[in-house]
Amino acid sequence: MSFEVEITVQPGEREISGRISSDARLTALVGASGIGKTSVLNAIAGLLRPISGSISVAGRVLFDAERGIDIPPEKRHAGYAFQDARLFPHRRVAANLDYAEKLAKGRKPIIARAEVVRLLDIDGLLVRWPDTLSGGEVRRVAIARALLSAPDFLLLDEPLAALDPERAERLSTLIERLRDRLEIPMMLVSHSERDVARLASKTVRMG
Amino acid sequence: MSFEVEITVQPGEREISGRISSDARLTALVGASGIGKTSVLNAIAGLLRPISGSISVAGRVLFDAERGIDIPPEKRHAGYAFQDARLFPHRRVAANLDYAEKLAKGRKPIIARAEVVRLLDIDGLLVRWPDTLSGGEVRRVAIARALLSAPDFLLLDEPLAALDPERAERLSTLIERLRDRLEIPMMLVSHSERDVARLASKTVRMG
Amino acid sequence: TGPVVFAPASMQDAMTAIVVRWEAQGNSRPVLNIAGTPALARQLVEGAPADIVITADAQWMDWLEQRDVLQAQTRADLVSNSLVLVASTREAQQLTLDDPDARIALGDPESVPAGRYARTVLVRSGEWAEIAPRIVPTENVRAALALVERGEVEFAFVYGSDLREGKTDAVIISTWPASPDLPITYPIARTAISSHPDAKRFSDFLRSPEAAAILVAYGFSDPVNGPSS
Amino acid sequence: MIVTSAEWAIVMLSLRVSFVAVLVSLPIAYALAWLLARRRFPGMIVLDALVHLPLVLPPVVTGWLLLIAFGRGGEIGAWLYENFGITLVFNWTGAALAAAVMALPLMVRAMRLSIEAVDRRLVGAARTLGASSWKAFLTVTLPLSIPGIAAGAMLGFARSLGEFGATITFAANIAGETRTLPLAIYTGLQTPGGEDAVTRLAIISIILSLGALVLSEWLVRRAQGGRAHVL
Amino acid sequence: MIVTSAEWAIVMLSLRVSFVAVLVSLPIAYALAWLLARRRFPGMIVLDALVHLPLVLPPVVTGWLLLIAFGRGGEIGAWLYENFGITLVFNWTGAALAAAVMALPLMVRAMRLSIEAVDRRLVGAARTLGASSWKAFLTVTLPLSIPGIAAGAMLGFARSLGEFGATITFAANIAGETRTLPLAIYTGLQTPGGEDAVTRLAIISIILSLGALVLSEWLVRRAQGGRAHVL
Ligand SMILES: Nc1ncnc2c1ncn2[C@@H]1O[C@H](COP(=O)(O)OP(=O)(O)OP(=O)(O)O)[C@@H](O)[C@H]1O
Ligand SMILES: Nc1ncnc2c1ncn2[C@@H]1O[C@H](COP(=O)(O)OP(=O)(O)OP(=O)(O)O)[C@@H](O)[C@H]1O
Ligand code: MOO
Ligand SMILES: [Mg+2]
Ligand SMILES: [Mg+2]
Repeated sequence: MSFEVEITVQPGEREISGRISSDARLTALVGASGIGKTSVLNAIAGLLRPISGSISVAGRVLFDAERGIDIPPEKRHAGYAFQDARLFPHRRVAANLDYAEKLAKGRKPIIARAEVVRLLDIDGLLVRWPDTLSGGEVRRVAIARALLSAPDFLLLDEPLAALDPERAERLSTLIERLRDRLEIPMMLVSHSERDVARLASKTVRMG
Repeated sequence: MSFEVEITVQPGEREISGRISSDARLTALVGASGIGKTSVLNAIAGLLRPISGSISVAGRVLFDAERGIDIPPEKRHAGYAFQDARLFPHRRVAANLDYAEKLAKGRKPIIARAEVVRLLDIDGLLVRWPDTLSGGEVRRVAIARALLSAPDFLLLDEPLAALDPERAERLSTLIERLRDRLEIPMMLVSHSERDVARLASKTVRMG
Repeated sequence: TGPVVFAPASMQDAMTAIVVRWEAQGNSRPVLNIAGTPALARQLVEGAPADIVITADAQWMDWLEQRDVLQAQTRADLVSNSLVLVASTREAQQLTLDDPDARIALGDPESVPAGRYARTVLVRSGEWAEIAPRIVPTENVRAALALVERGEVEFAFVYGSDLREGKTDAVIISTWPASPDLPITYPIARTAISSHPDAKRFSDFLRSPEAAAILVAYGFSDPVNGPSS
Repeated sequence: MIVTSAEWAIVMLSLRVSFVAVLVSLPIAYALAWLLARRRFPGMIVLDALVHLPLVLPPVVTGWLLLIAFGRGGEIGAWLYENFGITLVFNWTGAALAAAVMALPLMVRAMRLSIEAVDRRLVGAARTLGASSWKAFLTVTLPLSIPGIAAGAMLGFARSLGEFGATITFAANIAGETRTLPLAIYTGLQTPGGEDAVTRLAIISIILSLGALVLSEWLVRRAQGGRAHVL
Repeated sequence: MIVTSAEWAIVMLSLRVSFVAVLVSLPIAYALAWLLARRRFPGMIVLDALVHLPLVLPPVVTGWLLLIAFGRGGEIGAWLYENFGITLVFNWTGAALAAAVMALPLMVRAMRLSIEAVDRRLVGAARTLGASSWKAFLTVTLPLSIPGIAAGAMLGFARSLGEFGATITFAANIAGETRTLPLAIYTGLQTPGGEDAVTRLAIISIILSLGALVLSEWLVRRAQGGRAHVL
């Protein structure tokens, strides 16, 4: 199984329950804004502790409330492209990528740095500070950083949302290639039915 | 003329020139990520001073380098829905909306608060603090705030990007209605060809 | 280095001159610790490694004696000082102490010896009750002098040794030399923990005529003029 | 511990002095902090150094400089006296002035740090919504720098409560007028056998500072409301 | 102005004392700031109050308390002496200790403010990238709180340079050993005709503080590199 998730999370006052059982290589998570998609990704990445339930990815148990298992985020090896990017403001773009690469040292990379830089077209941005980037540039760098962390699985929160059609197409192709070439489970949050239809072999609808 | 813009801006090291001449009610601004769309909106709103050129909207000169005209942002009466939302973190959602309404007092509103709240479906969010909102929720509140500022013109930077199809549809309908009912010029940045085709009567391509 | 000597701030210059003379005679230079007497006394009680201590009044030396930090039979009066009433040059010569507008600066009578002596003098002359509300108590004598020099107050009580250079702007109104009922003395003693071989020799030197001459030059008077101990 | 009425009077005086000192210097400190955080102007570094001066000089010297400026013989002091009949030396307003001057650098630094942390894009957003730059300052920069204002006020208040050297030099040690807690404690330390009084007054100081601390933490938390922090 | 060699020695001593004081207290202050900013634990408010204590007590009292604790007759002092032969009173390390204690509250406050301003979501991002919580602290929280560290170090250094009351009480006033600038100024003030020396030393103090200020501003700007601020 790629993703085996059955959790209740409570990011605010409201409890949100999510159930995902998928052995697709790429699972799409869809649902209305505010329904809890990002919260589920946060729980899988280990940033939000569910109040109950269990999470396993690619057969590895990451969280189990009953058995008292809660792998810390840094040991989960998620490649998480955040909806809100979360670039490190005190590091230039290149250093943001270095950060992921250095911590991934000794683990198997899923893609070469040169290739990420070329496909996401961020070559010209490497010397820049994050707070000088445009909306779409920020997202592309965030995705690059996630891909360079040698992840065991990928969590992509609306990766295509801020991109122009040409770049979105390129990223879609890249995602397809990763999906077909690698054995790592991927979860994609998207509002675009077209993208979901193209990329995902299984769709989970929340709410 | 709705928008009569011919400027050179320099947000960073690179100079960016933009030329928009449109008397459409809704003008779409499209172009690759990082090409300068947000910079142009910032210049029109008065947040980024062009190094040369002139800007007029609905016949009113907002900026003219040669004639030394530079209307301050608060006198331009733009309704600007930022790409990065920019909600006030120290005010609850309702207070963010109040902020716009209070400063707009005495000016002609383009839409009633109740209607905005209903159409953008943010009723349940009014008591919340901005940093507890989901990605799409933040965007919806930012759009609501812009609409409630009784603007003379609207600048919408990718308003539909983070929304689920149902909400995106509702917002598109609202934009159409405003476009057809009101005399205020609107400029829309979007990467979605479908949205542009549906909403804009004129498309300006940058780059 | 030589013995460690704790000396009150008002003796700073005189002590430095004596130390220089002593060193010139082929001795190693004593270490001076200069502060207000209360700070010196409290440091000593907390185990400060001093050999010789001089205080600006007898009370603090009594206090030290009670705490057994002094070597028996080593206490003596080193010098005495005089109390001086000065006036600011500007207006004050027409004023008198009992003028309702006159302000009088003096070291805080509760904590500064000079202030206590001034109070003694004023109580004796029967003026204290009337003057008390117009008193400006300062942290030390020098501050009182500074106030009168700047004309912030009309009068101040200071030590004779504070005026020795004569280049002050203040005008001397009257002087009270040390006397049995005005014991403005600076006692000296060796400490119980003193182990420096030069400690006794240096404290003897401090009480020699040679050192006395220096002390007089800095405005102090010979203790024989004051109360004998 | 029973507080005697004399001690109580000292406490009230200290509180009044510190309170007035903070109240008066707060807006000045904030204005300076804002200037230093948001503007680039010639002489900026000089202003910055001037603000820090009371921190780096021994307090006694600061008191002495205050005396030269605000004493009856000083420029400002003489002017104040002639035009308004105000005298600052030797009364509690002088003690408050000394405390305010000593507290100023601490307040400015804390506030400046907070102002610099305010996202300027929010100011831009306020402007497009119709706020003048002054109004945007009042509704965005000011409330978002509340943590710095609170920290600055707290530091300033604590520093004022503890101010000794400048006060005794500039305002003297007059019971009931300028003898604040530190001066009373000092008086005790200077007196043989004054240790008991010192201990009592020191305990009162500690309790007061603890109270001020709890109060300021509570105020900040209230001002920030339920705003959550998310990981 | 020509600085005499005696004055020069005083300056060097002051710089050494202040430098060591800041260097030693910086990590302690930062750890305290982090605890107070990021953790909620019982006794937190007590710790907070304790840290602020040197600010609110008259410096002389702080010096006295140090003397009681670190003097040879004091618990810690006796222990240090017996086991390591270390004496803190009456030498420059004691002056540094006094300065460090007095500077601590200022450093903690400034750093705490900066730590609280660090966006915790960035810590979360570092964690998913493989950073342990310690590593995330080192690579995210620590560098992003540099403005507070710099402000704290600057405040602490300035405060150390100006420290008088605690130093003269705890470390005494011994030329060449503990007579820092403020103590030398005090000694000058106590001496008839010492005003010239006081003025010279005060000017030196001012120049030093200005230097420290310029240096710290420059360091911060360098650490933040060319990071732009956008409206
Ligand atoms: N810290 C918080 N406090 C209160 N409510 C929160 C908090 N964080 C998230 N929520 C709420 O939890 C719900 C789920 O949020 P989440 O971010 O998971 O939504 P989402 O499905 O990703 O939405 P979107 O498509 O808009 O990004 C939302 O209603 C959100 O407002
Ligand atoms: N402060 C800055 N310093 C340097 N470069 C900047 C700065 N702000 C913007 N830029 C650059 O200016 C260019 C235009 O940015 P802008 O935000 O206008 O792009 P955009 O067309 O809106 O892109 P997107 O679709 O990704 O939002 C980008 O290359 C961006 O990196
Ligand atoms: O010499 Mo003293 O102890 O400052 O009065
Ligand atoms: Mg989301
Ligand atoms: Mg943009």
